[in-house]
Amino acid sequence: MIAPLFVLLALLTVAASLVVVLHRNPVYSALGLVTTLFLLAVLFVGLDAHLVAALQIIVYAGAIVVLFLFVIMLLNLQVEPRTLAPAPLVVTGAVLGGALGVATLGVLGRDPLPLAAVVGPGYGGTEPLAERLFTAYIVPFELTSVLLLVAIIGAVVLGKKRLS
Amino acid sequence: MVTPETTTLLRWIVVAPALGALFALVAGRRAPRLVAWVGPGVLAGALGLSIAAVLALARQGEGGALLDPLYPWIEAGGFRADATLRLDALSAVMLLVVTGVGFLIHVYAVGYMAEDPDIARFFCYLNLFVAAMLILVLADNLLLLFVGWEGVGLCSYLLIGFWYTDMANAAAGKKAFLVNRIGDAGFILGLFVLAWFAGTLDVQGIAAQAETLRTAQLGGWPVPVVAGLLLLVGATGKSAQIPLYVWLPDAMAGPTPVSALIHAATMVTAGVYMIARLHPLYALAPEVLTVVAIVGTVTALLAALIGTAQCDIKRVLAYSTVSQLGFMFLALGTGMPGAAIFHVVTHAFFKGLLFLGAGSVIHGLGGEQDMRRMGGLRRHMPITFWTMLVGTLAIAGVPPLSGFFSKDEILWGAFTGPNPQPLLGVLGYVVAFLTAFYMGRLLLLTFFGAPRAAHAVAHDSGHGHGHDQGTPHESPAVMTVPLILLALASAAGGALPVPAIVETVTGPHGAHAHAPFWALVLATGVALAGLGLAWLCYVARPELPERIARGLGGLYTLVAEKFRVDELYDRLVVRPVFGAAERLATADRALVDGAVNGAGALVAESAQLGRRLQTGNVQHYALGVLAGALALVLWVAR
Amino acid sequence: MLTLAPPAWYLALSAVLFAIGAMGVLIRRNLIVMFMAIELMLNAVNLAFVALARGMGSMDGQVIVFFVMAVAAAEAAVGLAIMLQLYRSRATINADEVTTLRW
Amino acid sequence: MGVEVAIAAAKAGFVLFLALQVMGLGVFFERKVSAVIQDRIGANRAAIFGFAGLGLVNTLVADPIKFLLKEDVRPAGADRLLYTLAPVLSVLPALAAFAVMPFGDVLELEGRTVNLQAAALNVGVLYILAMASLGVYGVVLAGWASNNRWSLLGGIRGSAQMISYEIAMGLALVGIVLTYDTLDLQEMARRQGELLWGWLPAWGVLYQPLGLVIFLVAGIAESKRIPFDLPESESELVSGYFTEYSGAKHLMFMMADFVEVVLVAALAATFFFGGWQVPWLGREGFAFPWGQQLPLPSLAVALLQVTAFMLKVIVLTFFQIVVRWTLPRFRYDQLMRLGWKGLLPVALLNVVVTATVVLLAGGRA
Repeated sequence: MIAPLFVLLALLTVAASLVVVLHRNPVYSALGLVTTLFLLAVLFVGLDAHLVAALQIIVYAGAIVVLFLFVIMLLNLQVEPRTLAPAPLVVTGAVLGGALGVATLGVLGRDPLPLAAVVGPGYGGTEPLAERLFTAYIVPFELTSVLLLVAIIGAVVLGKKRLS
Repeated sequence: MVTPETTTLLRWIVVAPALGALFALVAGRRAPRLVAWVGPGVLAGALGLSIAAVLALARQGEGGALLDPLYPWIEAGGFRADATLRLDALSAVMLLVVTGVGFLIHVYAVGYMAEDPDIARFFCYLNLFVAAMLILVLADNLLLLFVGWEGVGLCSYLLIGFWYTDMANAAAGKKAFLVNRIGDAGFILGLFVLAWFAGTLDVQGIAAQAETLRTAQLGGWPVPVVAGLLLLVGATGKSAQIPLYVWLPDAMAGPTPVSALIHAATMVTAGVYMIARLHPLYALAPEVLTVVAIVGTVTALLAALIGTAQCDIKRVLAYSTVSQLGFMFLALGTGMPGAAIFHVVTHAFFKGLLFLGAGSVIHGLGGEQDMRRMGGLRRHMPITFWTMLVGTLAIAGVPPLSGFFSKDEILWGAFTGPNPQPLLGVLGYVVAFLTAFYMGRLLLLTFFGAPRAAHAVAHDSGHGHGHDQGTPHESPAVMTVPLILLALASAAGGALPVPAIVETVTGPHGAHAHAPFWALVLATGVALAGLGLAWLCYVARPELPERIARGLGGLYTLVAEKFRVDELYDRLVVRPVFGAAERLATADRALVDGAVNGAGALVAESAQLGRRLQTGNVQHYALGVLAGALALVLWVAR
Repeated sequence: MLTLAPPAWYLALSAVLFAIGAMGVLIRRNLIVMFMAIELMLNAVNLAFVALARGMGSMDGQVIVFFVMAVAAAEAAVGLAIMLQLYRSRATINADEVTTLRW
Repeated sequence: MGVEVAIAAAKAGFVLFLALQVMGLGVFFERKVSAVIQDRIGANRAAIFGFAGLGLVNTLVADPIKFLLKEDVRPAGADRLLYTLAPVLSVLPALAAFAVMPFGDVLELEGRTVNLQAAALNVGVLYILAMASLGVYGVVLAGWASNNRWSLLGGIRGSAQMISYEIAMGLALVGIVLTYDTLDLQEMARRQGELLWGWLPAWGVLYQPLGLVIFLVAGIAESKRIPFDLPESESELVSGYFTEYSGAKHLMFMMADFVEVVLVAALAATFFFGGWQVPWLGREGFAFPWGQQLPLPSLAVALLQVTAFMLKVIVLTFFQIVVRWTLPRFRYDQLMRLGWKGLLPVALLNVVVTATVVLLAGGRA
């Protein structure tokens, strides 16, 4: 039993992601990306992942894609005269990409997936996620902070007007 | 045997000078004057701690020891070496000499180096040296001893080349380091042999394994012989014996306090100390002891001969040091470590004194070192003269000064010791005569006769002594007070019961029976004869040396040119090594480099094919990634 | 509650999105758009993680998503800075015009 | 079912009504307060029947009508779709944020217990932040779609500014979240009804004074008003990102502007001033610390709470307008420095100190 809502959301998501990939104007690509991310957040809510949904919007839509837009506007990119890569690459890429999708779908169809019909109260909230994050995943968590620090430094250095 | 007492006192004796070195390293550039206080200050601290430790040791009675276990150092299989400091009667004697004489020389150095801009660096090295020397002396096992051994070698290198802007000084430092390396190689091999057969490098442990070692064989040779000879190689390097003595005379390039402290009083006695400490091992191999005695005697004779024909005041003292070290080896070789250490102590007093006196003379003359341009300094530098006179009489062996007792102990021991060598004993008397002669020559040329120095003083040829004055002048109190104190020690040091103390540790007991009266008279006579000959040659009939030299002809030249040992080594060792290295280098370029370059070229050539895959377009790479991902999915789907 | 669909359908959507992202990386010239396609792929993976986490009743998948977001943020910051510099020095951000890094 | 839908719709409608009314009041304040500050009468021709106070009504009604009747000009070369979408994207997230705003405790009516909050969300604080972060799109897209370089510059400035201050705002909220141990706004408002030492309501401002300052500064910066109105500073960029807008679209930008002011006021009230709390008023009525009881029916309690909430929001809106007419505009570098080198470190410090205190005070570890 698949709710029609899911079908609608899925179709919208695919459409938005196609905008990302195919639109000639980078700004529209970015907007397509935001839409995709927003719809994914809605799907996350459907999967009881409230916190991740909120973070998805705050981090992805609110920061990362804004950065994309910011850079696109800073470089003043317009509609591109030549959007696509050379034809052979496009054909190979499309064929291989499509094949990947089909193959993955085929693999998915083979094995029954786990399905916990009922999850405990509070699932997807802040507390259980934080509990995993600060116990089992504490080392990756700390390493992530290092990664972010390095990224900040790298971005600051690269963002300077002149690289010497 | 008294059970060793555990303490934490000993580590601070080592730490104090190390902290001084650290301070000089960190703060020296900014506060050089403070360093001049801290440098000797930490030595005073170490001396005080040493006295406290020795008093604690004395309370234990005969055969006692203090142990300071720092931490377990190496534990590999059955082998174990701990960083443990140990104080027993033998190391106590050395400890007091190192800290006591070291302290006086540090004080002296404050005056001597006062105007050197690099005084902080100097005290850093000097303190570091003392720390390393204390590790060497206090080490409980040979491996830790080796740490100190290498440490003092490093500091010696640094200090010989202290005025490194002069290429000759730097070369002298390098020579000292390289020659010592040869000895160290022997030492390490000796350690390997001992570790293999005794299973321990602990000094007490080795003594306890004596029975096992006695029967052990290595390549058909008894292990004690092999180990003893290898360790002897190390000792000849550090203590400047044939064939590795050549570095010591050159080491006089360093500042005079360095010569006094390192190259006369302490470091060069490390070899003597080491052999004395391992006397239980050497006692197992009398043949090695004989070798030790022969090496010592020949060195003593050779160095004394060279010493008679040198003109540089410090060089004479350097050869004298080599010669006296030969005496100590003779004592070791005749099975009398007590006598050897006794001579180490008295030698530290009078040779330290003589070097500091020579430094005072050099200082007073604005850097002049050539005795031919000295003379008549008696009136200008009375304190230096009188103290050096004491030192000269002491080294010559005139009773009742200290040298007389220690030298007598050795000479008589050569005939009556546990491993008697009468022939070498006779040679020893010859050396004693020569010693008296060249020391007398040094004293007379420097302080008597007409001043030949006036013209030499005006221009300063020295090492940054900026204050050249018209006339020679006495040194400041900071330099003369250590001289006086050392002179007192040189005069009275003979009364110390060092042999008896040392033999409680090393054995054999009772080997230091005093010589009969006629032997004492003979020794005194030899010393006085030497001095008298010097008086005859350099005061009464100054033209005599010229005639003798001319009469001897080539022989004299040979002696003056130090038997051309350096040239011999150059011909026998250095050049063949260089030649072989040249040939090997050619082979290296052709074969090894050729193989490496060939492999590289091969890879580069074959890479020409593969590099077409690298287009620089990131999308082509992404295509590869995608293809790989697809392959993976298909493999899973299989 | 899982009111919308079983996890398998989410996974299918995830696979489709991933394939679209992968195609986007290959068929576009513009590096920034390629970058966005990469973000799309990351998000497709995130969806799979969340769906599987829900299916297994475990929070671990969501924790991974958290890390993916952090990495994506770092990647975006550095990557966009690189593109700014690239545009400053080359006046282009087309993938086929930036091919000096070879041989 | 029908009743519940009706209740939900009523709550949503009420929240929107509340937001828009206070917004209108804000427009009036903007006119009158600025006049008072600048020592003039202000809007004196808008009197109705000679009574200047009725200018309020006049303004509320006349302004929208004026905007709606104006010609809607679209500049040549503008992006048709995005030019239209931008004002909507600007006002929508701000209004959507009100969905989780609690405006009262519970209303017991004919056996039903109605939670006075349009949407009860257990991650309400994050929802607020998410909506705030979406607000930036309106600015960026308006700037880009106008095909005007001043607009573009305004859009770029706006995006950088909003991202920068969002961080400080989020961190300020972390402090308050740590204090009350919840992300649910209704729960947070309830916690603030507890009494310290038996008489002092435990409002957020008592625990987090620094957080309040940071939140207000960052909030004003988020709503792009003076002294942080760099994206639309008329002396440099004409009108910044909405230079090209006119008519109804311009009205939407104006609305977004004031709705954001009200939103910041409502959030500040909820986080730091007890939300709908009236001191010593519980569900059963007043319980004064000196022991007196004054029972009230649920409806009266709810009305009192809603009124208190509105009063707090109005006061805080008023405060923001006073700030807007008092301070001069920052330079752009000063703005960035304040955000990154001023607010951010202080906010981080606030978080660390708060976390330490909460831990030491035996909060849940």
